Amino acid sequence: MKIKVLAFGISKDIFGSSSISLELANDATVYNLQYVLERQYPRLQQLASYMVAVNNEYALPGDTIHERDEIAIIPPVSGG
Amino acid sequence: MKIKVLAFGISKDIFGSSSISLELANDATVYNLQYVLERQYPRLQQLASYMVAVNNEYALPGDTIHERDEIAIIPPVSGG
Amino acid sequence: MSTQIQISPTPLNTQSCIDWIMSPESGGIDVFIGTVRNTTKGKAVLRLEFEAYERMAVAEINKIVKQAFEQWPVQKALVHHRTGVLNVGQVPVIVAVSAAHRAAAFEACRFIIDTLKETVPIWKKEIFEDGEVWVAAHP
Amino acid sequence: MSTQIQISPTPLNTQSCIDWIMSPESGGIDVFIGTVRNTTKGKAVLRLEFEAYERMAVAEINKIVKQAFEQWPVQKALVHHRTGVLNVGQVPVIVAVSAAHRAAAFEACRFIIDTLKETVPIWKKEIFEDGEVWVAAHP
Repeated sequence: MKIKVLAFGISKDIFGSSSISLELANDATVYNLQYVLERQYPRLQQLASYMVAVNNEYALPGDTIHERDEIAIIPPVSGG
Repeated sequence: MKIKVLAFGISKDIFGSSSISLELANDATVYNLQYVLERQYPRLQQLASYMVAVNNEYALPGDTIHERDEIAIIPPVSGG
Repeated sequence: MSTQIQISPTPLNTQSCIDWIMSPESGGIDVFIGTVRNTTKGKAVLRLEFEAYERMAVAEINKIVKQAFEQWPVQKALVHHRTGVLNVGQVPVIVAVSAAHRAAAFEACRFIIDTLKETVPIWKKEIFEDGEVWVAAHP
Repeated sequence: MSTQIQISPTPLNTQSCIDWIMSPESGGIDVFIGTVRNTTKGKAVLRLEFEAYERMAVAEINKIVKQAFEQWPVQKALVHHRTGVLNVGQVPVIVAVSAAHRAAAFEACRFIIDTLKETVPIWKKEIFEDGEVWVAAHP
């Protein structure tokens, strides 16, 4: 399946774009997504940490991703 | 010596005035002042507590009162 | 140590307090606004009346603010207290503290209002439909 | 549970936040105002840029505010967060909480801003004379 990944803050700089498209297996997990992204964008691994959000909620590595889910990369937050 | 005692809040109601004059011995202490006041105004003893201020500072029972000191009765405070 | 302490019968102005407390060195400002509540212990309050022993109250607030500056790395502190008759919803007190970091602003602001309520010679009378009472006067 | 949560690029208005949070049921209001500080770790800051994942940020702030209402007897809570470019002295965030008694207002306000800074997807870039950096991005 093809999924779209939103990027914010430094992850937008790393991707060079505010969203990218990725090809993932149909039963892919958040962990699988991170593996693919980190191979393609090694600078992600240099972050202090980062989370993945699925449909506006923080997701766990084992969570499954479905087509049309809204996926976002959440680098360390620093609002306020 | 003759001293003037300022009253605020409920102590003003008890004295029926925002200040009263008292005759005290020349070496009188805060404790002596309280004794005289409480005989003259027994309702002072029904307060939850009260303090005496001398020259804008909380005073202790043993502190000596001098002529022309600014004396005030401070019933339980409730500002804010 | 930059402070502004006022006790006055004129209505308090929140915006001018905030304008005074803000500065380019600050990262966080905490503002406490006391307001006149329409009930106390379940009983309807019509209005409050505040009386202050002004000279001593200013001196005591100065002491509290000085202690706050000694205990926390704060930049500015403001205390405005109103006297006279206040209706429900009106503001008897504003405390504002600015600091480089928010923890100091929160803790110093809380310390100032908590201590003010314990030691500063200001008195509040609650006025009800059927009478009035000096708060905390009796056991 | 009365809440007002906004994320927007328009300048924040402290007075309108305070007007909204005040009510006849309240006795105490705590307001936290974040401001852009002119230095960070001793280095001069020219300006800040804030970016938000708005939908999720609003959802996360809602969760935090809901937790605050569960933990403390508070009446109203407001969170306004700014996005875009802010100069020194400008206000990126306002948190305001009203309650019958001040302890709840202070504690809930502090909880909301502390948790917001940990979990809400908003990012800050510091812009210096000689470069810029996304805050907290790297170890």
